[in-house]
Amino acid sequence: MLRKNPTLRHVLGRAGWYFVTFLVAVAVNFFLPRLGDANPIDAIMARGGAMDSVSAREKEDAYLREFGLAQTDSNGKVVRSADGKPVKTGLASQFVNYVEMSLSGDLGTSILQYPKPVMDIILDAIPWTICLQLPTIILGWLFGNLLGALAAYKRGVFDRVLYPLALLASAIPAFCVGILLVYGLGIKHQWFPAVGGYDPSTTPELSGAFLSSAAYHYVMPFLSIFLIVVGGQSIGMRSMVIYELGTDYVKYAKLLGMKESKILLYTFRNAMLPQLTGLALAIGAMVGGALITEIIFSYPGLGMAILTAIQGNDYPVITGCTLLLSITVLVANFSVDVLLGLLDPRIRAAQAAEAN
Amino acid sequence: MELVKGLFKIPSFLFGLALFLGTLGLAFFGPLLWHIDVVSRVGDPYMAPGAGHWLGTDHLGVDMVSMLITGLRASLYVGFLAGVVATVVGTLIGVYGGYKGGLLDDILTVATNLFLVIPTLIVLILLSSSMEKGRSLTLIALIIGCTTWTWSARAVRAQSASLRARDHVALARINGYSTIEIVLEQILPYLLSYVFMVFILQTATAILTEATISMLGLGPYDSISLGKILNDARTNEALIGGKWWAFIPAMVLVTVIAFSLYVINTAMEGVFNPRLRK
Amino acid sequence: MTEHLKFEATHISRVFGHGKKAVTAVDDVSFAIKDREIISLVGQSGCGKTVLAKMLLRLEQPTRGELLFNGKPITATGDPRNHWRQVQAVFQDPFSCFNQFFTIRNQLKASFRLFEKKPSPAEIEERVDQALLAVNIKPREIDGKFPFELSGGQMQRMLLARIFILKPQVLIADEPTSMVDACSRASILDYLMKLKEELSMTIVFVTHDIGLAYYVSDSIYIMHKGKIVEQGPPDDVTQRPQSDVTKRLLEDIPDVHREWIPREAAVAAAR
Amino acid sequence: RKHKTPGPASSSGGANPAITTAFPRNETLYVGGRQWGEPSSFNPLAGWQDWPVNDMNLIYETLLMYDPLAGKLVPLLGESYTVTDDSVDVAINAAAKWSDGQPLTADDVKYTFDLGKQFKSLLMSPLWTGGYITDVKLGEPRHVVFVLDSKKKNALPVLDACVEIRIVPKHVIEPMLKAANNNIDDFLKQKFDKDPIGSGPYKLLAYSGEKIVTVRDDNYWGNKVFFGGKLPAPKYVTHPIYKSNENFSVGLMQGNVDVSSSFMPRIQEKKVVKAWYDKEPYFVPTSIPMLWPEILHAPLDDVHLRRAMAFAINYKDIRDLAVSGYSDPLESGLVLPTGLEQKFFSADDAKQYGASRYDLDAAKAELKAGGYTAVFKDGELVETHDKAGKKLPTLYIKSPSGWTDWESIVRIVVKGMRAAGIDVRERFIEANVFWGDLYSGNFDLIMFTPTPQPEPSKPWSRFDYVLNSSEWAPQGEKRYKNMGRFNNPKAPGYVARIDELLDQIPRIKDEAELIKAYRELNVLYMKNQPTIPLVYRPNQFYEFTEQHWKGFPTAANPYLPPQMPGERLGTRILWHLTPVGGS
Amino acid sequence: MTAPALPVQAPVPGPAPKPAAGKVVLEVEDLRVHYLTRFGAKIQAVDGVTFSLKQGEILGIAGESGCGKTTLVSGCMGLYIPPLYHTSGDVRIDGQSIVGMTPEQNRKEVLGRKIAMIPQGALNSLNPTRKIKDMATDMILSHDESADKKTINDRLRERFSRIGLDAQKVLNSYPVELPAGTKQRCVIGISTLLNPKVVVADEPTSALDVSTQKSVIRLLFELMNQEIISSMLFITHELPLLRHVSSSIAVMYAGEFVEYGSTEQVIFDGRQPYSRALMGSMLSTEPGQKSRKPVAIEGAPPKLDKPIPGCRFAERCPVAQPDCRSTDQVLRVVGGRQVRCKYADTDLVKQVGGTV
Ligand SMILES: Nc1ncnc2c1ncn2[C@@H]1O[C@H](COP(=O)(O)OP(=O)(O)OP(=O)(O)O)[C@@H](O)[C@H]1O
Ligand SMILES: Nc1ncnc2c1ncn2[C@@H]1O[C@H](COP(=O)(O)OP(=O)(O)OP(=O)(O)O)[C@@H](O)[C@H]1O
Ligand SMILES: [Mg+2]
Ligand SMILES: [Mg+2]
Repeated sequence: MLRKNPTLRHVLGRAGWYFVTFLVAVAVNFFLPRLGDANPIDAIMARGGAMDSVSAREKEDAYLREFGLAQTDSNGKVVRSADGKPVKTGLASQFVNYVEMSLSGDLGTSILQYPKPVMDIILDAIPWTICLQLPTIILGWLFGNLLGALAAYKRGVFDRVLYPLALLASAIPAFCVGILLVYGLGIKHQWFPAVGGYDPSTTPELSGAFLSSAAYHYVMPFLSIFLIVVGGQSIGMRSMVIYELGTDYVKYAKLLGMKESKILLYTFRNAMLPQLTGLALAIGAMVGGALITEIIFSYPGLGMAILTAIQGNDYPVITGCTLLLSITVLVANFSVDVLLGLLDPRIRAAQAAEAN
Repeated sequence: MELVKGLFKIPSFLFGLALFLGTLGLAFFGPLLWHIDVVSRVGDPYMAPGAGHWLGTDHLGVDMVSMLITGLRASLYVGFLAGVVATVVGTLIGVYGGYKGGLLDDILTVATNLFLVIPTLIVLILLSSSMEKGRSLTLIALIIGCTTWTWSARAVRAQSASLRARDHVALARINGYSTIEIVLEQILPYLLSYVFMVFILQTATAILTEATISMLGLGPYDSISLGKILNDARTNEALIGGKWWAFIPAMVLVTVIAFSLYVINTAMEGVFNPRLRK
Repeated sequence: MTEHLKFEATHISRVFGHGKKAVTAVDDVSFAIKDREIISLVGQSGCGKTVLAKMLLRLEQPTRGELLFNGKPITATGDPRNHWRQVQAVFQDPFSCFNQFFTIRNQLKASFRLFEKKPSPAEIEERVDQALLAVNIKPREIDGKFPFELSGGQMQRMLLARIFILKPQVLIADEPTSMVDACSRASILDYLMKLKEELSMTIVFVTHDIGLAYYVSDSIYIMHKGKIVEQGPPDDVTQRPQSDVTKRLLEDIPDVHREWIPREAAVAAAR
Repeated sequence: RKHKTPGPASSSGGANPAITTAFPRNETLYVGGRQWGEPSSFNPLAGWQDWPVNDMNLIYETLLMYDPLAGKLVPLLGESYTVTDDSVDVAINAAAKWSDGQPLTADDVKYTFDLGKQFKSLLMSPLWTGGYITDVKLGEPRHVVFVLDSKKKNALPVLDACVEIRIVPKHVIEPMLKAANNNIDDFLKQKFDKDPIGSGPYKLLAYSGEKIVTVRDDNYWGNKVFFGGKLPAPKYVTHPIYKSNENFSVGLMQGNVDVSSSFMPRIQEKKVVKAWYDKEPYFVPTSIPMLWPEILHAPLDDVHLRRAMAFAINYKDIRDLAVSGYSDPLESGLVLPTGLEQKFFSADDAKQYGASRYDLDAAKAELKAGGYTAVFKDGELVETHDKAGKKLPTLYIKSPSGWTDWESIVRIVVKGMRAAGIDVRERFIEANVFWGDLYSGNFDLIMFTPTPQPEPSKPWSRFDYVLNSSEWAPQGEKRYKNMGRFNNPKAPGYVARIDELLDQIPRIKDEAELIKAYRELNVLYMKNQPTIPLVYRPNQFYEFTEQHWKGFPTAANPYLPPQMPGERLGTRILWHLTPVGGS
Repeated sequence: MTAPALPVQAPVPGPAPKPAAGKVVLEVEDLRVHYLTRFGAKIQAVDGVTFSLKQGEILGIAGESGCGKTTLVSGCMGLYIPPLYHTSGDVRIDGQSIVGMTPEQNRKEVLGRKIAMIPQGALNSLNPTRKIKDMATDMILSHDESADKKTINDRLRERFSRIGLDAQKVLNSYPVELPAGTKQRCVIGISTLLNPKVVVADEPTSALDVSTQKSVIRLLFELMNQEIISSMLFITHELPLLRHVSSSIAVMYAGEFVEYGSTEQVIFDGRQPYSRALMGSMLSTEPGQKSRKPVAIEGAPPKLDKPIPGCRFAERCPVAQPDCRSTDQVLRVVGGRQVRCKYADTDLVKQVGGTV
């Protein structure tokens, strides 16, 4: 069956590569935050308040053992070097342990929010991030493509006004748009709430009060992401459409006397296909963007969870979140890969040739 | 050559260039025209713009114009350094990978995907927070450069692969050129304008990225950059207090640099990329 | 006998890919090319001409069989430049044969890299001039010129000038005329003849136009699906074709003197 | 070898009790500035309690409360107390009961404090491990007796504990601990987030990453005892969780937060936001952020250098710029020149021995006295040489990154010191790294505020925190007091008098003598300059708006101290508030 | 340089002569067309061309690369796609002028219906992401909105079978899936769907090998035989091909016709040095021809961005006279065909090239 179906073969081949990438990503995600020699236990210890050094050490030992961060002797006591520092567990064995646990669906326990499981942290945060980012990115992508295509097709005023605006939009750092919105609409005019995901007088549930307050709080974060996505996407789409408009097949179609609308459809469709990759990338950059939006609007979500975790060297949370991210990005890219293969016969042909 | 001459006939290019040279000029010659002092307190915190201090003061009573010029220099420095690193590394690897194919190419592909998978911003935060010795401007630039080179590499690789099959490459081979010579003499020149555009984009991206991570409070410790100014303004509630001079000018500067670079890039793309010629 | 043979191929094949996907581009081919001979490789698109030519050029390796040059096997190891000093090529697309970023002259001078003993700069200039004159181009005319400032025909002549500089024993010409228009084609053929006569060169001429092959060659090899189906002197092959492939090739080229498309199929045209 | 991190710990399953109540604005008080991250545990024994537990008297209560304005202890669970040379005896209010209706007894109190004896890491354990008490006994009915260590005879830490330690229900905790095999670490994983049993006026209602909601317990025992049956005004006290200071500021300004203890620069510009005073310093300064040099190594072992540093700092700039003027002018020494401590302060001593004033000449003189020379180029400091002519390493001042007021302070400090010729630089580090570095002495200089809480033991406990030389731990090991490791008893130059005074002061009854002892200790401190105080700060910023609730205490109406409603004595504010308007 | 004397041979007649229907379908009158480069330079690629095409006639246009053949036929379509612009002159189809038409009118009434293009490089002329069937359907629907799916399908199937393709398979394929020859046939099929009067074939075979070329030409003939198309403009620089295909030939040089007459006249008895030189470069596999040397024309065609005084070919003409460079040449009738050479009727021209 594989031989007969180059597309399927290609998909499987790609899946293989993505899997390799995933494995490397898991390793990188695991090792990167552990590069520094900060001791994450210090963060928990600091919150425990003052104690004498003997009990401090006992306490520390308990945590070190629990998180598997230090080597222990046969009695289960933490091994310490001459200067009193605990001897760290080899990263390799930590990694093996981590992989085993992850495979069983256990992402460990947060250090900073001890004893909250990492899974709970992620599950609490992710709906907000997804609800804010995904529709915004997709809408922005659609709208941006539409604008870009229009600018390319109409040229003239459209192009001369819209295009520089789009360029400008993509040149403004993401957080600036957010800040300006907060400042202008949130504080100066108070048209929209400046912070939070919903009014504190409501509780997340399926009630009119909550939903309308959530929608009201949604507007500014939405705008801050939307504008930038639209800017970026429309620029890309414009070049693509201009390119398509200059191709031989468009010229031929014109000489055949085909209707403008048909020709436009041709170019839009063909220009849209490569833009799908842009969509995957934007979805991949989702969490990075979330970080900023969430800080500026004090919006709940994963970005903030990651930032807090990073600042607090909360290894399990960092690794858990990045694992999740990696999966999202890979799945997004992989889907686009497959989708493009299905939608674009050129790519399908190339895949078939590659399979040879 | 005709193309380059043509470039200078394109209004948008000239506009972008003028804008960019303007900011560059401000960074270089600003200190000649304005007494730069980012240490001394010259007045009250958040003094509104006025005669002595055209853009007022920051939360520590330091002259904003001095801060902005210093920050602009830092941002440009980060941008260029990161742009150069990302472009040079990315281009060499991209060109070589595209020309040679094979294992190197596969590794490059995985590396590229890897950087897609681990969002740059996160790598940046992770790396910079695990740097014990503190985050200097140079370190941040290097990190940005090192995490974004794959982007250049990917872009260049595709171009390079398409050149591989060209006859002049085959001709160079039977002229006895070595692989390196082929890459440098037969492939790279074709990509130069492209690489230059990549460099411009990388620089703009680096400037934006630096501003972003500084904004998150993860910027350099010991230097003033535009992002740092913005972060200071935010954390010291310039925003809430309506002290527009503490953040609007810095925002404008960041945006103007990035915007001018984008404009230059698109104008160049229109000229050098035959696909987009009208 | 071998000293009279430039190339000698015994049952060489070139296969791309593996297993079921394998494409046999050159399929069990044997031939012997004599010194100072012009042979033509003729066949339809995709029949394996270029792959065979590349094997002679040492840019591809046969998967099976043995290929001798001057009695010695061409192998993948060792300094290929020795081979390229003796076997050189001109390619199909003159526009893509030159690097757009260097002057033609400098690119011609680059050929001297292959020389074991590099001549002095003055001598290099001198020899470039001579080579240009040999293809009837006034040296001063192309001074400081870049490839895109010349026409396709001129550029193809530059490639031939390069051969005049290198003076190899063998020239592989892979469809050197298919991208240029009819007028330029004539001059290129002229210079190929001249190369053969002045430098007593062996030439392998690749084309899909048997008419061209007829003009230039001492011997024609007809290729089909990776195999050599017929070979012989031009007059034999064109006047008394043996294989169906050859007959078709002959029939298919339009010739002013021969009926081409049967009358009944043709539309009458007004005069 | 495998390490298994525990899975979900809470046996109570889902984290969010589903409630479909909306919270009417006129029944809800929004407090802020006490919770920054996702709440993780409401366990009253844990060291990382979240908002309604930590420092709060909303759910769990302390024995006593401290009124920092009057310097008096105020009853809560403890009806009264007596301090003798040997003991502290606290009588428990007979009406006190748990929210499940069980009476709160002396047994609960003893149980609570005994936990600290058994488990060395709990908040009450320093009483035991510090050797201040030897036993907690049940005395007369409803009385608990803390037996003081016979040598130290120091009741101050016990009184502090009475206002710090929240009493837990024995009948709830004991079986749970048993179930956890008496393993405190396993026990501490219990979140106590479902109808926890406490004695306080509010109950935990719901929480999420965005807010924590408590609801009034109408059966609270104290309503009758302290307020004649009156209920606290807000039905709900809610803490929205924002991600940064300025979000709380916006919340305050826009009326989404009623009272907050987050840092808000330039409060005078925010018209609706009020503080304790209506002019500078706005807040009541009770703590002293300071720079801690690491004393063990050259060059910071040299008092000349430390004093030069102190002289080189522009304290006025710090006050004006970094802390928005929320501070009285800094005086030398560890005694606050205002409020209750004023009586121990001597302006003459400060003038004579102190170095906490901006005086570049004095700084240079000290440097000269220490044999240091500074190398300047183009007006910029290049490096500093010691008396042997060797280049000193650059000294770094560590401070948590993102703590903006501290960042500003450090910047001003660095600026001044470099101008004086001392080669220092700022180094902002991640907060978690900060704690580790602080306690294990891994720094050149570090920013830190010792014991900021208002407590009956002040200023003794501040001196003790800064100068304590017992429980000596070498650099690299954690030490929770005197992190700069000053006055090592085993090292040359040990000033035994400091430790003597620290030991004696808690026992001194006579005020004149006490003043004398404090002055002597303070002079010793100033002479040795083991730390460098920078500015006075309020323990907490008490900011409120009266857009939705009114009746907050202020300097003009100081019926309660400036503390957050729900926190310590500030809890009582809740009974005095009235909603604005009627809706 | 003189051409070697050639053995005179009786010319083999071309396709069977059929009485011309006589009715003129396409008239081009003094057409001038130019390009505007991005940097503002004006390139007069077609400079005053006049000819007419009768029903049943195939006019071959020959000339070196860059002499303006493609530009001329593009100009004949009446649709000017930038950077191509109409300078002056007229194009009439069935007596109706099309250059002044609005693009929409031109599209509706002329393009594809009356005149259709078979473009140079058919490889890129088909929309890569659309099946052949869909593109052909679009073509029909563009001109006849009322057509229903089924009729269109039947028509396509019928027409594609008629041009010798496996209609079922080809129609359902994407362009990339088809070999070059088939694609060229598809283009021909689509272009002629509406039975246009004039077909403009721009080097339809130069990218194909000889065998495929022959089958494509055969197809075009069949279309004419079946009266699907009635007349054709056929561009190539392969003279032997023109000898078999066209009934008359125009030789173009530097944007002008230099000789315009019947195939026999131009090929065997050229009167203009350039067209003679062109013929001199032809090859033949006829016995004995091997010893004959094809003759090349030295030099390159002139650039067209500036007006060229005098005879445009004088620069390269082996028999150029001093006055050739100064006097502008006009087309005049010499020996029954139009020639643009002052010495057309002298023996001077006979020294050039030569007939085969
Ligand atoms: N690198 C390669 N990988 C896989 N297949 C190849 C490769 N090179 C050539 N082929 C295959 O080998 C066969 C012969 O190709 P070759 O290029 O020799 O044909 P050709 O006769 O030169 O055709 P043309 O006239 O079109 O140049 C073709 O089917 C081609 O697809
Ligand atoms: N898009 C364009 N912009 C500017 N000049 C052009 C453009 N296309 C063609 N030209 C110029 O117009 C002239 C005629 O070109 P045209 O394509 O009509 O020649 P042609 O006879 O069809 O050549 P070929 O045999 O190579 O197809 C040439 O000099 C060419 O350089
Ligand atoms: Mg080939
Ligand atoms: Mg053409």
